[in-house]
Amino acid sequence: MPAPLFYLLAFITLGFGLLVVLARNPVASALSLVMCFSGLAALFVTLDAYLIGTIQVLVYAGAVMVLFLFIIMLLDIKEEEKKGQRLTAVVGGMILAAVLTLQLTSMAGSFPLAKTKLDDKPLDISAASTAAKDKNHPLHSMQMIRKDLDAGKLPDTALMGQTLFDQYPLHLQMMGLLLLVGTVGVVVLSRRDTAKEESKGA
Amino acid sequence: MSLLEIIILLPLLGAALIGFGAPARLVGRSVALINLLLGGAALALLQQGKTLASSRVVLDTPKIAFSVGLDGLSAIMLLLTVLVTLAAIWQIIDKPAIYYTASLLISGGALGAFLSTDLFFMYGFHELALIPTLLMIAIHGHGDATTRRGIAWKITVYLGVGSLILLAGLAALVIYIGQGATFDLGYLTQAAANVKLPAATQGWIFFILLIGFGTLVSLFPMHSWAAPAYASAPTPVAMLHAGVLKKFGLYGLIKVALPLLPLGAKLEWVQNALLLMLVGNIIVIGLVTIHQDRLDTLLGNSSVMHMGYLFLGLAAGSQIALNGVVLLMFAHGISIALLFAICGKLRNQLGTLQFDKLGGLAANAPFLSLMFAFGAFASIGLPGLANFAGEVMVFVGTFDPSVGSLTSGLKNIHWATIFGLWGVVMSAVYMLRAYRKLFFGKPSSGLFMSDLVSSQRLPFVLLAVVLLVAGCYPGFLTGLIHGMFVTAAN
Amino acid sequence: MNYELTAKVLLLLPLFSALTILLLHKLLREASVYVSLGSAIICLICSVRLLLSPPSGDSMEGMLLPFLNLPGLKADFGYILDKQAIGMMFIVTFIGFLVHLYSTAYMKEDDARPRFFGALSLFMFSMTGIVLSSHFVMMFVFWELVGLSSYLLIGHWFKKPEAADAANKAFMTNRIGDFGFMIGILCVWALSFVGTISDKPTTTHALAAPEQLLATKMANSPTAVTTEGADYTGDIRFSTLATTYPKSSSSSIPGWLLTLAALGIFMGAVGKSAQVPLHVWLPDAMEGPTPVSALIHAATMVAAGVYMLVRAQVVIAASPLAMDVIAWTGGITALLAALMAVQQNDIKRILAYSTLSQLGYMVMSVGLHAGEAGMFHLYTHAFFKALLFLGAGAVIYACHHEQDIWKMGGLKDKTPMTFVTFAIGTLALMGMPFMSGFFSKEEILLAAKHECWGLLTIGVITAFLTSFYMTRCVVVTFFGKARGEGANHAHEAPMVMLVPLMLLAAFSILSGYGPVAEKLKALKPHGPHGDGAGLVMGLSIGVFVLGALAGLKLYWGKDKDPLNIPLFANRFYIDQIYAMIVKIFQDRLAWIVTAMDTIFADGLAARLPTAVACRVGRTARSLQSGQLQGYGFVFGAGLILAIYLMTR
Amino acid sequence: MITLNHYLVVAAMLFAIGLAGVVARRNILTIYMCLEMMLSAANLTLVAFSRFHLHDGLPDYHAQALVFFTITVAAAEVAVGLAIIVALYRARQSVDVTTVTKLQG
Repeated sequence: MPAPLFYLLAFITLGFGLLVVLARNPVASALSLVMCFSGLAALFVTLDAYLIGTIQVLVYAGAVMVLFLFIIMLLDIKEEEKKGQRLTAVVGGMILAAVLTLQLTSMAGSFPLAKTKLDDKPLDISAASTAAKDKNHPLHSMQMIRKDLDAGKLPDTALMGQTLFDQYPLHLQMMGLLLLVGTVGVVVLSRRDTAKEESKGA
Repeated sequence: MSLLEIIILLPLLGAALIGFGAPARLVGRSVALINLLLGGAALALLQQGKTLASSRVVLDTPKIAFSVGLDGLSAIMLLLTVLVTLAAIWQIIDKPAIYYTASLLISGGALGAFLSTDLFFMYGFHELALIPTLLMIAIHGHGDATTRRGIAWKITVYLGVGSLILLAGLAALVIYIGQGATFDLGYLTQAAANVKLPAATQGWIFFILLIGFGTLVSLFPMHSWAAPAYASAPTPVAMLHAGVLKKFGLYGLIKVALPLLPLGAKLEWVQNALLLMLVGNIIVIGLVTIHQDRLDTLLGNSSVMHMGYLFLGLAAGSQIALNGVVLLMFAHGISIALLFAICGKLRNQLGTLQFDKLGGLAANAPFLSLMFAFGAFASIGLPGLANFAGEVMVFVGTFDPSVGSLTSGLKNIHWATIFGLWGVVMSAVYMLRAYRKLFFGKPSSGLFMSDLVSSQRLPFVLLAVVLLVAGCYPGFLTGLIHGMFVTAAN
Repeated sequence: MNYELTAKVLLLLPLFSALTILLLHKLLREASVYVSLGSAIICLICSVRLLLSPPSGDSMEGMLLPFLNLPGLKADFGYILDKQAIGMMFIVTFIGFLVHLYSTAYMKEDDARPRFFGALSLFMFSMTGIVLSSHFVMMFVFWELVGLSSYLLIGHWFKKPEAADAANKAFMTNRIGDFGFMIGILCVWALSFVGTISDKPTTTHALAAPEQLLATKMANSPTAVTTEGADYTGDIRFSTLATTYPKSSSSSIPGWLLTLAALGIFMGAVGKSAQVPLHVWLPDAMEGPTPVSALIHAATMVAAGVYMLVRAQVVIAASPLAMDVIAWTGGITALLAALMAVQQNDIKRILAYSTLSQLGYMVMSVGLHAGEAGMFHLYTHAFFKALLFLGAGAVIYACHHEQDIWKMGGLKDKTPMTFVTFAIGTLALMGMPFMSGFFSKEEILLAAKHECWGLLTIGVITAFLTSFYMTRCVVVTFFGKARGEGANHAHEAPMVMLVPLMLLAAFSILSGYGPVAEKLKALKPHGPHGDGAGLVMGLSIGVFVLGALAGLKLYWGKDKDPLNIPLFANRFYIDQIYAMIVKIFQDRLAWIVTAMDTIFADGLAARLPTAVACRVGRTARSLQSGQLQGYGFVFGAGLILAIYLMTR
Repeated sequence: MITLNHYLVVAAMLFAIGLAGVVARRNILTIYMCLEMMLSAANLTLVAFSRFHLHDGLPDYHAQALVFFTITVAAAEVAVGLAIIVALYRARQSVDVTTVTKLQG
């Protein structure tokens, strides 16, 4: 992958990320976040994580952000009142960000793997297809995946599905349950307390 | 399900039943009565040499099991508990169902604590019994709401902290002696002989246990919860806590600390600290008790003071003294329960317990007067009533040659005994003064005390008769305990 | 004759009677009196039979009831029947029976008769228990029980504040004595181990099997086993004391220990026999009904101290220092009490102080190695002092419950029988030649002369004072003219009350002579043979005459007391001093200690941590600003800190 | 050339920006968005590591499964969180966190 592409994407991600924080108007923040997440999704793709990138766009940049915008519209939130930012909060936030960045950056190169270049470590699909020939390999019985692998293609979605359904079926179920609970919770939370209002009206 | 498990669970079941709306009085009384019979049966079986032990494993590592067992010591505590429970429940009249529930819960918890042979359950059951005690003081205690809540908080914090210290000590036992593998007391006792902890370590653990258990028994500097709590507690709670539950601390020291840490108990600094504290109990609290001008606080303080004798026997550690301690625990439990019961009746009818407002009650209430005499004279160690034999054995035990030879001069413990003997004089001072002020002299105008009707007399007569029987023939009880101390050695 | 059964009947019958009255008094009502009386009669018969056919040999021991029997503490109740016990038993049951009989009339108008007779039975039970006691613990048990019955009987009229206070005072003072008694018993018990193998401080834990300990002891101990199979460790029986108790000569026992044991035991006697400084309760105890005073506070219970000292003679004799203390305590009590008696106006109080004084004699004689003389005086004193008290009771009864002798007078014509018996008792007490008191007192004085001149002087002065105040009492009460309303309308007591008086009068004379004295004498008496007997006899006759003459001279025909010595009348202010001490120690000290307790145990230990916890909590609370951003900042800072710590 | 380090630094900076936003901003919606950003930054490190930690020549899909779960949970969380914000707004007529100090001790 060409380096400039990475820098461009990183710039988009971080720049719009910064805009989220800086923008006065929540709508601007939200739209910047969409851009930020899009950049992030592209970065995922540069890492050969196509499915995750797609989900990032669909779920985050799509659904979640729509939800945000919807709420902003619903509540009709204008710009923050001009009460002015509290200086301590702003300074505190900046200091935190600076220190954390420095700290994390300074230790980022401290282990060998960190210095590995992306191009030095390409995906090796043929190795995977050879390994899958072993009877005990988890992919051995996955005909579709093996076909793709033998063809030298990366069946990203299929591999992801295989991992999720093969290794984490219970977790997946629980996730479903969690979403259900979340849905119910949202309904309960956003329901107006009709009984109270009725009594108020009466 | 073994007999002992039934004995423990029956009161808890009864409490639950009452909670679900069963007729409180009927359930309470019948449970107490059945438990008395079951307790008697257990004692009879023990006398015939049957072993009454059962165990249900709850957790494998570390091994925690709901194991119960009966030896001489716990048999006496069992007897004490069922007797006081019956009296405490029987004397409740015209009170809400929660009184019965709480009494049964305390009783069940105490029984569990005394019968468990697993440290985990022993500790747990005691805490179970404490909770209703604290709640009852907070909700139905005497005095205005702020005072009684303050008192409830005080006792909660005191006993909570005491229990925590105790927990630390017990954990140390499990870790050092049981290698963290088991909470089973029988196993720990055997292991203690093999592990051979150094005396210094034993001393520390013993001291922690002493402070922890001691707080529960109101050992001297940790005593200030007891008197106000008993003065404020509803009658059955005061009876059960002062009479039964409080003894758990000593029971634990005798059953757990002494056999597991024999060297630690004999260390000089531990001994001296203990002696100092118990002399504080006897002399300082004795004087404090003399200063009281109300019956309820007087009884509360006297109950604190008498703990000094029990600790004296513990400090001596000789066989006679330990027998005496157990006997005295039983006797004190019965006598203080009787006194608190009378105190409750007086407060109910007269509304005040101030000495200077009362007098001459014996004229109209001869029965109560007689019963109070039983309790008061028992607690000042009159021969023929149960406390005497215990006290004498404790005192004699401290002069045992195994404690130290007299020929080289009086040891600290002998001085403590002499203070203790003086304490007997002091307890006569306040008890007789209380009796004189309440029952003798000219009847006070305006306050009329009618005697109890026959149907309400049973709990009082029961306790008094037990005092008398145990006082005239303590050999029965010492026979039970004595057997236990021998088997514990083997 | 079955001695064991006799002993059991003597001990348990009164208890049975007491319990019957306690449980069934509602049912029995009047009959309660007869239950108690019946048991007293049976006990009297038993003890007379014992007296007439004593067990062969010097003494006999046996088991009565199980009480406590632990390895090292053998305290089952046993009985001991020797001359001392049998003689004392006769006194107790005889006077006890007479008092029962007398009370049936004296207490006729009291509503609480069942309670009175129940307590009387309880007392009889406790007293026979003391007499039969075979060891120290049993002695202590009944020692306390007589204290209880005395408490109940003094406080019989509990609505009277004085009676209630007197009851408390008696019990309390006895408790102080028992404090020492218990220390003494503990020392004696511990001494029974000295020299045996178990005396060595062992590391064996208490839970070790006692059988093993015992076995080693039996095998290795040279001194513990004197008889085949017998083990004296932990044995506190009186009968084995003589052989096992260390003599003062034995070098392995420090002298202070023997002294402590002896003085401890003696302290018990000081309380019960009302010796100085614990004498204050006895005069107050006169608040009880008069028959009680006769039985308990003159004849039997107060003499139990002397009885016990004689029983434990081995223990106290082991310490010469203790013997001196005992002798002097007795002597001082005798003198002080006699001085106090001189200025009393209450007839019962005069007798009470006289009792104190006579008890002082007895204790003194025990301290002078003449316990048998003390016992002899105990017997004779029991008869004539019981007689005097019952006589005083008859007088009080006659004068409609008037007790002040200055409001009596001229009673000899109105109550002739009472007068005659009272006079006999008085003469016996004064030590008139050929009365019982003369012989017993002389024996004591003789012992004093052998041992110590100081005590002889005290004894003689006391005898003079006795003679003086008793003359005063009789003259003021029975002669002259009636000075009070009660005395004007005096009438003779009924026959039931007079019969005991006559019987006691007979014994007051006879008990000094021949077969009666022989039967009663505890041990082999000295007899007035030794050198100086003549001198002592002369002295005692002399002071008797002198005292009587002085009394007659001063008081004949007087209407009020010509003497006024406030120091004596106020009993040397001892009661006031005690009241002050009690106030200081019991009230002030208790107040201070309570304050300290509140400050330290409640304040420092409970409230201070509470305050600290509250303060810390309040401080920590301000961190909880509720500001989301603040929390976020703390979270971030924490994160940075965590990373820093992990990568350090 | 691009190394793993590059990705990590980008993730760290994104995270830091998010944190700064959480601390500095008062609008609760913006804060919420910043939180999402921080979560995504974490996701980026996971994906990066997964790519550099080859397994038989393939990326480590376990890490990606974790990212998948994170995103799912985050979606649910956003839904619930926004509902709470709506409820809060109804009660207070404001989305300013400085006015919400119910937790003050």
